[in-house]
Amino acid sequence: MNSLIVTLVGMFVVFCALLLIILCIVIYSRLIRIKAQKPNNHEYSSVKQNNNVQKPASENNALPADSISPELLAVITAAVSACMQSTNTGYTVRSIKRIGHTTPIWNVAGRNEYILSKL
Amino acid sequence: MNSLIVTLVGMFVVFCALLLIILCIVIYSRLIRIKAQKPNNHEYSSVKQNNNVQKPASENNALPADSISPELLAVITAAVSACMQSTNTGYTVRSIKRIGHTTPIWNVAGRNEYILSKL
Amino acid sequence: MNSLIVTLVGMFVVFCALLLIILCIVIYSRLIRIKAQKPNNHEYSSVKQNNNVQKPASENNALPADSISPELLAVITAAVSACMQSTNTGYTVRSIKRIGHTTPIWNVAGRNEYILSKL
Amino acid sequence: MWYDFTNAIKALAAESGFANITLLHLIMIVLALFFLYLAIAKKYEPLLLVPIAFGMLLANLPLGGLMHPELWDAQPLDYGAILHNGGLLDLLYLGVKLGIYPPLIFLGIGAMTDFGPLIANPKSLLLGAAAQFGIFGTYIGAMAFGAFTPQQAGSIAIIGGADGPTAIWLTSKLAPELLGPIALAAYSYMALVPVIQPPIMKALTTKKEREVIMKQLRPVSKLEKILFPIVVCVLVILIIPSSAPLVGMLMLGNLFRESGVVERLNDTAQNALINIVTIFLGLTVGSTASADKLSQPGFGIQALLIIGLGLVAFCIGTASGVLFGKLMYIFSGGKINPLIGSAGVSAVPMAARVSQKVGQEANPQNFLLMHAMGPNVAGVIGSAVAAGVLLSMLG
Amino acid sequence: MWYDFTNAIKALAAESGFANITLLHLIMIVLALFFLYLAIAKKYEPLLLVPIAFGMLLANLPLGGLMHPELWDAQPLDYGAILHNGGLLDLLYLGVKLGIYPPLIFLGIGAMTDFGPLIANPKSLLLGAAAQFGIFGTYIGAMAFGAFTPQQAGSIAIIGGADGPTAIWLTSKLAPELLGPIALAAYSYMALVPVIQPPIMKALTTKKEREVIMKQLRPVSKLEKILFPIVVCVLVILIIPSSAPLVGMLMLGNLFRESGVVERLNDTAQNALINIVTIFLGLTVGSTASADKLSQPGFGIQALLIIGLGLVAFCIGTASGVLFGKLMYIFSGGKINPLIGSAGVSAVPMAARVSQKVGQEANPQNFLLMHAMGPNVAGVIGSAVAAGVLLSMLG
Amino acid sequence: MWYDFTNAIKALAAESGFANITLLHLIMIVLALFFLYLAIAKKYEPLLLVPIAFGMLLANLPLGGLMHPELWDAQPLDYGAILHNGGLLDLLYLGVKLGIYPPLIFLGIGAMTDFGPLIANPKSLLLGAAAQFGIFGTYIGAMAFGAFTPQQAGSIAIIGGADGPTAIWLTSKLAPELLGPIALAAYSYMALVPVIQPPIMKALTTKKEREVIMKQLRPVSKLEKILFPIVVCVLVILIIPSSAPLVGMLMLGNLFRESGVVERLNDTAQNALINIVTIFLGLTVGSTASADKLSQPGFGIQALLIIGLGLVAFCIGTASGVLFGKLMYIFSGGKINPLIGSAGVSAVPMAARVSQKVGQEANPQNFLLMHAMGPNVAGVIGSAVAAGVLLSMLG
Ligand code: NA
Ligand code: NA
Ligand code: NA
Repeated sequence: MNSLIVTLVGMFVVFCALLLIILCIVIYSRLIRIKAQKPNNHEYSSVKQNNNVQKPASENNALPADSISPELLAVITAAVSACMQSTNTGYTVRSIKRIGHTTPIWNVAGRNEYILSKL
Repeated sequence: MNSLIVTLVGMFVVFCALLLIILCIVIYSRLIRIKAQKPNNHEYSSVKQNNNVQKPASENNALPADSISPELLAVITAAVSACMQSTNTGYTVRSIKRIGHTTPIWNVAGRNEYILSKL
Repeated sequence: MNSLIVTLVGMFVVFCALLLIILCIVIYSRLIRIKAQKPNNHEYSSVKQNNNVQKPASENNALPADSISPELLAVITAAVSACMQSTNTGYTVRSIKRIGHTTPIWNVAGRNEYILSKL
Repeated sequence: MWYDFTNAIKALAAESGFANITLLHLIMIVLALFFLYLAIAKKYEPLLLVPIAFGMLLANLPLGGLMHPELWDAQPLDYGAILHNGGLLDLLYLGVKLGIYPPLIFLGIGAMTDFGPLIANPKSLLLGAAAQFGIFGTYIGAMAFGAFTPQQAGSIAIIGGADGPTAIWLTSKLAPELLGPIALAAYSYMALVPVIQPPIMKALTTKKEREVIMKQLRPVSKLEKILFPIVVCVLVILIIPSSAPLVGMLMLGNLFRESGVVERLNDTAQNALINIVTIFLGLTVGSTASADKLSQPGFGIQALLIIGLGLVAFCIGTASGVLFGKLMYIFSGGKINPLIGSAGVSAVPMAARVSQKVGQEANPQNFLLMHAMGPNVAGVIGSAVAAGVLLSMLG
Repeated sequence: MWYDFTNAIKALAAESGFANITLLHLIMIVLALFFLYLAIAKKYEPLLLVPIAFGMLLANLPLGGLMHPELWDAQPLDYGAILHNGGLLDLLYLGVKLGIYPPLIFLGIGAMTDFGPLIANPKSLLLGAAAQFGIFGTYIGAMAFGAFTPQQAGSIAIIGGADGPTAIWLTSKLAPELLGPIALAAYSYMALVPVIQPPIMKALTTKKEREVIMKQLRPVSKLEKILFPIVVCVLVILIIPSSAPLVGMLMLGNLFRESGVVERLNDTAQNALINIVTIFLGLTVGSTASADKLSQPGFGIQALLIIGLGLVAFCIGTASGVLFGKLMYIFSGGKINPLIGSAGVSAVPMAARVSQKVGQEANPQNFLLMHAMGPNVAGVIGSAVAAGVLLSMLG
Repeated sequence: MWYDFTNAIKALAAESGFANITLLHLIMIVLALFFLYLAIAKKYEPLLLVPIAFGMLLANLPLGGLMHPELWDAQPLDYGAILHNGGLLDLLYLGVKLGIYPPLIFLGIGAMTDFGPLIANPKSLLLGAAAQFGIFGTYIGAMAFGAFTPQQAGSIAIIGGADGPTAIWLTSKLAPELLGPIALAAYSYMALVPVIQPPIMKALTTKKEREVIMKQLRPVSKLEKILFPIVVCVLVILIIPSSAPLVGMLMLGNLFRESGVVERLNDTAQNALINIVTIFLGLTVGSTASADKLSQPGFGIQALLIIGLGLVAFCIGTASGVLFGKLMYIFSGGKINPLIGSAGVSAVPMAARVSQKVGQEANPQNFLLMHAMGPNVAGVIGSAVAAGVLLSMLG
């Protein structure tokens, strides 16, 4: 096959493929955002709200039941500042969120059992 | 083979196998516990004693030579409470035990050497 | 082959091989140290200086811009003393050095981006 | 030149997935997306269902060439052809076909499992045995339909063991053509344990029985825990040698855990190794569920029957566990709460939590979790034995 | 006995490397040491270049028997002979030859990649497409020399994709005889992105264009991030089925990351698994660059041409990205900074950082990193698609 | 129906292990349990001995079908048959037979080893060479019995290298039929180093010699540490090409460690990868010690001889290391403590600790650990070279 043809076809296909992806992203993003604005949709809007409105943790003066203790905060801050290779003059930890458990579920179960067995 | 036969044989074998396991567990558990009560047996009784009599660490006011420093305790407590996904209102760390070294032996050796080389 | 011959040849080859290694190490080590003493060579001499002159961290009273905060030091000390299976009576942390980033570069990039997106 | 260009585009278009997709492909893709939804949004056993559903998706995008089902239909298998013509998933599927992945997953599970509650209360093992009636009872049902060979019926019945790797291992030996639907059914129902079990448990027990508070378990010494995997491994393999790959690896993993001298191996067995194998196993098992299968006469009906029979198996298993629990309640003079019987189906630790939850509903002072963990881990051993028996009799 | 001793020593000496080393071996060893120097002292993509250069070193120490190139020249491959006579690196090379390693590396890359900036600004994908002109433009150039088959030309051109695993994957399928030099060139130039790109970027843009400050990207919801890998996987594989191994695994890795329900698998995919595969891939790819190759007539010239054409490919890719960025600058009414176009060549995240740096030179207030990450990750998808197209047309 | 039931039970019973177990099986099972006891209760090299002993246990439970020794006796090996009929451990054993596992373990060991003390005091290498006389001296002894082929004698002698993976690698090439007992002896004696060495060390040295305090080692620069693996790799492989798999991987691992630019690979090489390989290697090496072996005429005697000769090899190695240390003590004018010579047998870091301990007994101010680490890691290189020489001369 002529090498010019390969080039033209190649670029054509690459552009087509990525244009199609753009189209899909634009459509589904719009749908999700429309859905998220309707008040009767809860499941995913909450997720999005969470991403948009995110307040700095420091504003929460009253610690809720499941929140993070100041001691833990100090440890995390130290660890983060170590990772960032600088002292903590540049930035402070403004928001800490628990993420889902990443430990294998059986380990957690085992750990809980162990604690329960010691109570 | 008749499917009913398969079922009967299957359940029969499963029950036999697990009954045999029960028998063995009961026997060896009893042997171990009898042995552990004799005072002249030291090797394993200490293990068992350790499991049964386990005093809360907080009772030890005088820290023995190889014990855990309060700072370390604070870090561990924070880490545990993070793992348990709740503040430390629910429970406190009542017993901390060192477990055996889990690091590869050569790493430990290397680490020690490094420290020695700095003395 | 006569088993005595195997033994003689074997020991001869092992000694030859390791002697050759000794020779090479001695030569290149000498070259490196000569090079390192010439003032016009910077690239590796700095590495070596770093290894030779290494002052205890505790002597640095004024923390430089990229240094380690005392809180972090406390956490590291606790962790080290836990690893060494003894209280920190035996030795103190005399020198802490940041080592190069070990995290995958994309993760670091992602982390930085995340922080930037929150500024 | 314009002519050449359009020709080249046409050739590519003719080879594209859009030109070759069929209705069956679309159905399978939608099914794969549905399972992805269950795994991600509903958190149905996501560790296995995400890779399985994604493998199913990849296998049903036409001409991707990742999986070639025709290579695996040859009798005997032509490993040379697989190496020469196989796609990525064909090659990874070798680990399923050669029976390597499920035992390695059992190694990791063994390293994660604490058999302490079982050792403290060995009678739990009887509940783990009773619940396996879900397997053998369903075998009768599956054979009654006349739509399955005994090998296929055995593979379907093992869904009732509520143990994914066991189901995959046995099916890959007895009826590999059903691997996709059986794995999907097994993991889906395992995720549905909190929905399926409580009504059965409540229907079969009285409130008085559910309120029984069991006395605390005795502490188990380290030596007992170390001996357990060795004793079980020797006994079970002597009784049912064909269960050796599963039981042997499960107990090796547990010995890594309890011996306390190989922490490095214990850590790798329950992390890097099991995770790598889980990715490969899930992807390739999912990719066996391709549209070509659905186009085979009768396969659709078989798949529907598998879904139905899998549910039946779970229900029978739960019921027989609870009923045996009632028996033990009677014989123990009311000291054993029959609710812990349902945990005998495996599905660790979900089934034990269901026992705990139903027990606490009846009596808020009730704390059955630890007592239910005994039958729960016994169920893992029980279904591995059952799989060995089925392989011996039908294989 | 002295006679026997000297004879035995002589026999060993005759089999030693010193007695069998040739000038070509020495040249290759020096080259390997040079690449080790680049990798360690200059930090040129060390994760791949250290194993590649060490593999090259090992393959050129005579009679080591780690790699037997003659085993891999057979048509068709004789897997039995490889198992019987292969050395360590021959056996590990099976993972390259069978196309297993690059997709697994893509699995890890997917798990490490945040497509958020791309979803927030989907137009970036156009820049990721435009930069692939580096690949196809170079294909014309490589063919023009007359020294390469179309398959070899395609493999050389893919260097312009600035994506190591894609280059290795395509080359192992189209022109495995060039795997060594192409991999070395690809990773070397990827490391040189901060040197190669800025002059081209500055030459093609005005200061006014470089000063453009782009408005902040919108936040992207979790659901959008979860849907992205699924949508891209389905679309791209439907369009170019031959890209399935790369795109499928890339998107599975990203789904592990974004779904949030399989953190274990995500962790293993981006750590243990990708690292193990990287070691094996690097070592074996490096070991294909052995002295036997260099002794084949014309191979030396081919290798030099690959070095030259690889550079050309990078330059064309950068230029076409920037020029397409200028087009978008005009059409958007000056809202898009054309500097982000150069990031479309992939080389994540280096190319995006170059955009950031050049942008900040022109305007210290300018912060392009996040905007450049969009085209940057789009470039990964773009070059995977381009590799699929080349495989379809030339394979 | 009762008739069918009893018949089925009888058939299963006839296929059970209880019906097929022999006295030899029982002996081997008891031996396996004994090694498990040593590994767990006595902490004898548990990382390898736990998997080895468990593999031995699994291989001796009759009809488990995990390992089929008859598949591995074929000359040449029939890989097709292994894939079609092999059990789990047969398939994992491929990694031993193909020589993949030991080099990967050496990769991890290289990543864990600090050659600094050796670079600071290169003369240590002579001690690492002298201690290899344990290998070659034992070779004469093994041949003298007339019970072994030269290949078997070489495999037994390598036990004196006090290096498990090297012993397994060489034995799998020269005399795979002895793999089980040799691996068990090697790891058992490695664990017994603190018992075997001190009496020999004290017998061969005067108190004055043991009291020698050596001067502190000079600091070693990063560049010297980076160059070391490259130089050793090139030199050793040029001298003894057959040592390439072991020495090449050992030095690659060390380069990962010292280069400082591939921390990810370094971490995986010394954790996930070496642990996975250790599990597979141990299990399968152990499973070669099956009852079928013991029933072969003469195997029992061979096994007993291996135990005896292995001990002899360790003693000779220790003694020759100490004696060479005495030589260096004299030539250095009393600056070198001969106790560090015994560390030349490898068994890192145990042998170095024994030197330290015996030295401190003689003089509480004495601190030999760092000085003994030099000969200790030199012993690893020395025994890899010795294995290469044996393979070249006997293979
Ligand atoms: Na079960
Ligand atoms: Na690209
Ligand atoms: Na040695």
